[in-house]
Amino acid sequence: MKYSALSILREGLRGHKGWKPMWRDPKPKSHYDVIIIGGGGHGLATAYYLAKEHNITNVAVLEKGWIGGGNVGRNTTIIRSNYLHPANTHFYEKSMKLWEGLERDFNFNAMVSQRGVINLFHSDPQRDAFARRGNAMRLAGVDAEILSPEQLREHVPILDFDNARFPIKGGLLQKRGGTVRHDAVAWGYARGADSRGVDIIQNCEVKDIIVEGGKVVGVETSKGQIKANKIGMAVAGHTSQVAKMAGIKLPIESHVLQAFVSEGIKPFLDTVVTFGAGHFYISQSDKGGLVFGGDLDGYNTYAQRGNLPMMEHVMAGGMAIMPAIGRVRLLRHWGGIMDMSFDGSPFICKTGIDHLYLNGGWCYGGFKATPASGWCFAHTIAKDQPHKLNEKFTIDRFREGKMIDEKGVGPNPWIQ
Amino acid sequence: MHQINCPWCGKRDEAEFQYQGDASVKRPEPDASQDEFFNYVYMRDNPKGWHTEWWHHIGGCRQWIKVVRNTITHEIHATGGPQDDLELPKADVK
Amino acid sequence: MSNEFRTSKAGVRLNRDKKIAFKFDGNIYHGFEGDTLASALIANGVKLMGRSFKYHRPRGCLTAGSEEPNAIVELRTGANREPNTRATMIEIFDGLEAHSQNRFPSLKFDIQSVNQLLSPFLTAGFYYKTFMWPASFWEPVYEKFIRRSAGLGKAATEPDPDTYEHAHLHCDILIVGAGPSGLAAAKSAAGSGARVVIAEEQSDVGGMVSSELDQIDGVSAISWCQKTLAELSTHQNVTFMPRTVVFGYYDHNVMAALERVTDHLLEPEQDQPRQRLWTIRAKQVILACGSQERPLVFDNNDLPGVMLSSATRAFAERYAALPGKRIVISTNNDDAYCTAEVLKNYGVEIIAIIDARTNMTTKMQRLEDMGVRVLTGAIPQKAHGWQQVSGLSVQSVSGEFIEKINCDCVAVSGGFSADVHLASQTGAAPIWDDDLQSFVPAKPIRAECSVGAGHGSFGLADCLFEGHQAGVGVAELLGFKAEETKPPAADKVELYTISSVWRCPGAGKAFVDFQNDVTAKDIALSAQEGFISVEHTKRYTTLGMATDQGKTSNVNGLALLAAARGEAIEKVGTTRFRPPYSPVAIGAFAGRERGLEFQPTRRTALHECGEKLGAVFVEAGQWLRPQYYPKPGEDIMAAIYREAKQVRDTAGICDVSTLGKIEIFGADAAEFLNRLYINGWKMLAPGKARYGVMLREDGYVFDDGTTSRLADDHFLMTTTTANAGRVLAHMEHASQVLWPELDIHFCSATEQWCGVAVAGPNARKILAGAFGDALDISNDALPFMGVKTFNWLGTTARIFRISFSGELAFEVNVPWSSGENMWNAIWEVGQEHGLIPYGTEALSVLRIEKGHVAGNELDGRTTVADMGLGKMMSSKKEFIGKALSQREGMMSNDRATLVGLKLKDANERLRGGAHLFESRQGANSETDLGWVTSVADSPAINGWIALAYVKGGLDEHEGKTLYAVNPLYGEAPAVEVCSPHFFDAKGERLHV
Amino acid sequence: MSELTTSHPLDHVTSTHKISNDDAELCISVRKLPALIQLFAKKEHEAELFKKLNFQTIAGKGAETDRFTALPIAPRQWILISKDEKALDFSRSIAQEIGKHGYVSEQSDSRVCIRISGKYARELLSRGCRLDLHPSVASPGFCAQTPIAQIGVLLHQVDALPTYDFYIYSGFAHSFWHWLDDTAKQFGEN
Ligand SMILES: Cc1cc2nc3c(=O)[nH]c(=O)nc-3n(C[C@H](O)[C@H](O)[C@H](O)COP(=O)(O)OP(=O)(O)OC[C@H]3O[C@@H](n4cnc5c(N)ncnc54)[C@H](O)[C@@H]3O)c2cc1C
Ligand SMILES: NC(=O)c1ccc[n+]([C@@H]2O[C@H](COP(=O)([O-])OP(=O)(O)OC[C@H]3O[C@@H](n4cnc5c(N)ncnc54)[C@H](O)[C@@H]3O)[C@@H](O)[C@H]2O)c1
Ligand SMILES: Cc1cc2nc3c(=O)[nH]c(=O)nc-3n(C[C@H](O)[C@H](O)[C@H](O)COP(=O)(O)O)c2cc1C
Ligand SMILES: [Zn+2]
Repeated sequence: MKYSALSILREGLRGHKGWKPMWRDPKPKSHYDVIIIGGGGHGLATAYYLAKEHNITNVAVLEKGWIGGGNVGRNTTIIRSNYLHPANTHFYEKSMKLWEGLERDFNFNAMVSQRGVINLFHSDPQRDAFARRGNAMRLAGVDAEILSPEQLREHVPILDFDNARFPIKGGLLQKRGGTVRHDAVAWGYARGADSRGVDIIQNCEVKDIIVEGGKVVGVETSKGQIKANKIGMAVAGHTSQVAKMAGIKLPIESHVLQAFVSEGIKPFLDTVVTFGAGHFYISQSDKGGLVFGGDLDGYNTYAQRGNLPMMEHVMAGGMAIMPAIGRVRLLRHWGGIMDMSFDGSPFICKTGIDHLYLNGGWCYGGFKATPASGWCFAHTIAKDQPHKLNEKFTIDRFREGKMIDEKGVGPNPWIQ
Repeated sequence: MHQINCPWCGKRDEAEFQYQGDASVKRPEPDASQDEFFNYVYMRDNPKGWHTEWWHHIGGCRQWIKVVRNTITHEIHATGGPQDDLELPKADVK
Repeated sequence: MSNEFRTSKAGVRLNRDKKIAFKFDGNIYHGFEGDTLASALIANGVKLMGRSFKYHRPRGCLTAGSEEPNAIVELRTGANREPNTRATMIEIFDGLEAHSQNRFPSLKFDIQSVNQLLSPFLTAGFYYKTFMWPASFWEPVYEKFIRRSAGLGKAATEPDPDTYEHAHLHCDILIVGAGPSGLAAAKSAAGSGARVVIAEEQSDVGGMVSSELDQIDGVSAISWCQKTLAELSTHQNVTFMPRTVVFGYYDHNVMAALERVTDHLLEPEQDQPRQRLWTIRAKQVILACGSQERPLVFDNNDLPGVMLSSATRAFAERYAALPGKRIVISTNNDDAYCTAEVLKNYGVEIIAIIDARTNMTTKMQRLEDMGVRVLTGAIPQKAHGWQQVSGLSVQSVSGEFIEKINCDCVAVSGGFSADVHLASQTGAAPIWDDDLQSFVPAKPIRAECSVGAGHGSFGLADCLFEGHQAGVGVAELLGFKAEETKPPAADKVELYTISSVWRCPGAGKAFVDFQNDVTAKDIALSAQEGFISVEHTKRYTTLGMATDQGKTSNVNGLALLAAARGEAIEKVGTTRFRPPYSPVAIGAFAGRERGLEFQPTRRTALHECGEKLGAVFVEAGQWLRPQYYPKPGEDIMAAIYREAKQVRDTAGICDVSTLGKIEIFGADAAEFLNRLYINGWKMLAPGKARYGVMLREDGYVFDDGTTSRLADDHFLMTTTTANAGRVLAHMEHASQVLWPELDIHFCSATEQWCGVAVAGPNARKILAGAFGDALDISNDALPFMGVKTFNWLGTTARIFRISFSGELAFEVNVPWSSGENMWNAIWEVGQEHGLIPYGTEALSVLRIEKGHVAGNELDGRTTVADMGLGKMMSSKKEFIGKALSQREGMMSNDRATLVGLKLKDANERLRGGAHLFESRQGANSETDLGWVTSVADSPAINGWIALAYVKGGLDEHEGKTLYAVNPLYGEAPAVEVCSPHFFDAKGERLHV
Repeated sequence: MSELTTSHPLDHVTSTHKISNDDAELCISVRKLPALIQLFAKKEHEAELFKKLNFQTIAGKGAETDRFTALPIAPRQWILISKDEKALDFSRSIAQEIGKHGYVSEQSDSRVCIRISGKYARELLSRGCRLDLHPSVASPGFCAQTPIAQIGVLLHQVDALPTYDFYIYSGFAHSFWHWLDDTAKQFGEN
């Protein structure tokens, strides 16, 4: 059912009796052309682009719980393409372009809000490092600006310029960066995929991957065996677990990242601010909650909850740059399981097992990647070879010494 | 918040420690192949369940502590010094 | 309107001797000490206290506690303004000012309440289906509109002026809640000697007990509670924490609690924090959190004056505030009869009790005998009134209209939900109890247990018994022996029966989640649209996502979802419980770590010396270092230029105390260094220093510095300021984990020593003068890279002939306490020799002129070869990082390597972060050759120079012109590629 | 300059910080240390070293001799605070006495010592110290390293009043003092 001003008017007047489910609740077939494991943003986007771009519609998305219940439904919703390494810059810029046309593409309003993303810096060397990044962006055709302290003051008056332990010396701004309503991304892709014939199967946990003669042929699930010609894994925090089912070991660790939301307040902050030196970033949701976060708790875990030390640290970071938030109350905090790769960059690649494909290693940056990740992964699966945009996101890059390390902290996933 | 029993200092808050990753991998002999070093530095089981790992007690005695901890429940089964061989609990909880 | 609704009876929390004046929306009211804002307003006859989020519907109090969804206000003003503060939790004080929120221009006349007219279209999820056309409207029009309607209250925009602090607590038993259950537990555990803490969110004990009706051990229940508290306070091992909410259950039985230390005062008492965040490590936890009453879901159930039955009673008993004078009570369980009895005692007219149950219970009978009209099998149909309730239409359970009753208050009870919040935060999903019509805690998976109403035991007798047993049991579990005491006894045992009606039939707006305006219809619609998981329903409708987190609404919502799905409630389950139990101010989490105290500051021994000379300080990690020493009227660039120049002309002194220093001992110390550094250490003679580079295990450069051999088995390592801690940890790993067999011992010596660098042609003269006969530092006695230990005025001092600046230079270390003394000694002599102090900026200029790498060049992605130091790497020995440094991608020829750059046109500007290209045209990611890392306005070279990494390095580009393209600044100056050793490449100045 | 004038990281603060008029309630003071060293025992030489220096410790408990206070900080590592021997003499003579059994790092200036004592000391410390200092857990002699206000301290309980000595790296002394001063105000005027 198409959403339009008219359909809303019509339904409003007849008590909304006519709205149909956004996606069906089908029983799994015994065989599909493609199975995508994981009904998060990436899995659903992959199914959507398989159908839309490659006309492959005999597709199932298998989700162990409810779609969107993983990281896509619990992230801090920031989108940006302000990366340093060209491999990342081009990929994330593709994503940004897709975001920009998304709502009309899938007829669902995900509230893409290009309110700008600012990274603060506090010293000359930091400014130079950000300038290097900003210039890399500009040279890749991406927008970036450097803000002086005066410009920043005008842009974000709520910052504390005068009493900060690490005085603010300016910021790198990407105006086209911003936020997107996270749940809507999952729902929009699901609805779009479903309407093109994709089966979205919830409460269907993949328990094993069946490989015969070096080629993947199907999966065992909580709803029985399902065969497929090709299988893509897009399970984020559970990447190691699912890959292990096919005997694959990866340079990935699972870690928890916490997120926080305050009580709703009237408009307070109309951009995204990242305070890297204090491990804090913040934006305001359309409901009015301040949505913020910081670093990983820093220990391997599959529990979607974190602990007090990081909470205190994150909020101290917030108070350090925005002391006006002191009396705003924390409403809720939660965690999500990050598939931390050993260089902070993702995998979208073939696996060494024929027709089994890997999408993972997203760390805490995979939400913004959702459209491009789905788009590239669909391409990789459909063509059995990567697109130029994702050709560097291989597993072998580590063996070859071609890491794509944005932070430069080396093989320590808990600080990547 | 994890309470980690440092063999030297006793039970301490997680906040006193710096996590240092998987302790089940062993550094290869110096003359080992690049591949062995590659596995040591990059390849991880990343288990769901019991995990042997390093916690460096930087806020206390500065010893590297080995900890057997569950990555689902965060329960700690055992802690020991760097040279201790800690066993995983028999029945792996799921 | 003064206290018209105040009864002269009761009010256990009031101090009637102390009258308090306060302001709400600019009007002045009076209340008593002990009142909450809500109770005081109610006593003044004020019912309208807020507006809802989406439809801006008028709202009054629904509850009397922290679960309040409606009566939330902006408390205080200016920098102290606290949005979304629950009127039911604010203890009034003289001078209190509060404002209603989410309304314009006033609470009574709110323009946005027209949203209600649009409500047929503003259903759950309408955002997602709309605002898409035309595309060009999204950002400038729709998005702006959506974002403007965000939120309820306005936050302050100035820094929070109050103080917060953290505190730590350890106990054997933490009891959460000081209602009868918690107090009974505390009482029985107290005698055992266990360390007991009892935390209560409210200002006082008692929870839900009624002072009017319940009796415990022969006295009124509330006096028993007060008496018990008094008794407990005589025990050294018991701590009672009022106004303290335990809000989070974290791993390993660590609980977080917030104490509202001075929120009930106009201003914090001197030097008291506003709030204190407690981290409580409890061996065992007893959860005695009580229960929450649920509203009934019927049309217009959100009108001010419709209030939970237990809340009407609480307002009356605790605060002597009467929510109405003519009340209708609507219930489906027995508890509301207690309300009826209490209110009746205070002279409230109980017009009728309408009860969904069809069978007469003894309680009903009792009330009927007292002359109250009881209608069984009846439920509300619709509340009437404008901005406050004036009547209630009643229908039969099957939906036939019965009658309309006029009233000024409707007390509703849809039954009780055990407060399973904290128990469920542990991850143990609560279980549906069909008899109770409530979720109850699952079997504990932590060292905790639930008692009383929070455990699903709704009778007072059971609460007391369970509390008592838990106190004894838990103490014994911990090895304490509790005294033998009888459990406190209630005067009567009561059964709880309930018959739920989840949606009282009606076609209008029946609210489930009041604050977020989620109606019964929204829930049905979301199920219809395929959002059948309860978590989907929550996210699509926003049920339970407001500031009250659905405390009063979730169970009703689940039940409606279950009905829509045609399934039992237990199949639907709850959404996930997350901390905090009640919202907590962000400032409290930060504690004292804010402003300049965000992180500790490290100062060197020479901090005051720098200050005296007018240094401008800069952060270097946690350290503060002099950045430059401006002369009057001099700007930063000029100061740096002057300092750098004068060092090369005469001499300069620089505080280098922040460099990491690690003292290493042991027979295997040299072997250890051999394994840490890429170069060899075994042949280094005592009395000599050497530059070393360390790699990470992945083969990239980790840190560099000079290390000196002081004796065969004694070294002093220096690290960069930034990496001192990481290098120490790295060495601890190597010695404790990798090679425990080596005989090595080391510790940080950073703060033991104060260090200065004295550099420049006059350096030797100055130091010779300063240290006099104590020291021979002639080139023969102390050649380049030589080290000497000497005695200076009775202390040990060390001098190192090393140089970062490329000048004749020495670093001198003396113990911290002699630092100022040393500085002064050198300064005094230096005056005749043109000595100036220089800061980190000039230091940087000097090292760039010499091509020495520093932080900007070592960004964690650099190989030794990239830095041009490939030859240093020993092939004869093994060291950390060697194996992986040989990977293909790290050895390849197209890596960017270190070069120098000279700006060609002095009128242009060269900046760090520019990228390098062969041509100004066609600059893009593909043609990118590298980037500029550090720049300097060099006095020695007389122009701008830079270090940079360029693909192909010097081999390909030396002497060529490149362009430093900097789109951020709109610049692209031409630069000439040269050796990074700009100045004195042969190092002649070092060896004089 | 022929005369040694020394400075101390906390020179700028008053040497005693009385929170109340009654020392028994809360008293904070800076203790100037005669000498402090870090002592290492070689593996398997611990017993010899104990014998040579005539002391013995177990983890978490300091030892007192006539000559020094010994605080164990890690396996085979101690901080020794001399009672009156001065810096150089103390480290030299201890090094000589232990011979080949261990090593000595002279650290007299690396740390400052702040003494906190009185009835409110525990409560004051609870505002930053994560450890349980209740008398049933920590008695005189108790020693531990732990961060307070993000600053690593070595803590030693001196007596049951209680009195505690805190050893803090000199660079942090200023910040630590600042935190202490701020936090202590709630316990009364100074
Ligand atoms: C707190 C937090 C903040 C973040 N902030 C941002 C941000 O601001 N910007 C940004 O770009 N990124 C952010 N991220 C990262 C981003 O959310 C993730 O990288 C991204 O969502 C991951 O891709 P996904 O959506 O496909 O993952 P998910 O939504 O996690 O999808 C994976 C799905 O696989 C399912 N699954 C797992 N195992 C199986 C199995 N065996 N069988 C079937 N199904 C299975 C899971 O149930 C899950 O639904 C954040 C993440 C978190 C947790
Ligand atoms: N008859 C009925 O229908 C019915 C139903 C439910 C309860 N009750 C009555 O309620 C009472 C139950 O006694 P109880 O002691 O179990 O509960 P209670 O509700 O009397 O007391 C619970 C206390 O815990 C506090 N609390 C809750 N969560 C907290 C937290 N996180 N941190 C700090 N404090 C917190 C509350 O403020 C409250 O004071 C009995 O009198 C019982 O008869 C009656
Ligand atoms: C951007 C964003 C905004 C949120 N806003 C709210 C909110 O206003 N109220 C709320 O209760 N939860 C809010 N949440 C948190 C969710 O309720 C939920 O905790 C989160 O999605 C994780 O799911 P879980 O807690 O069920 O594991 C928000 C989450 C995100 C990602
Ligand atoms: Zn320890």
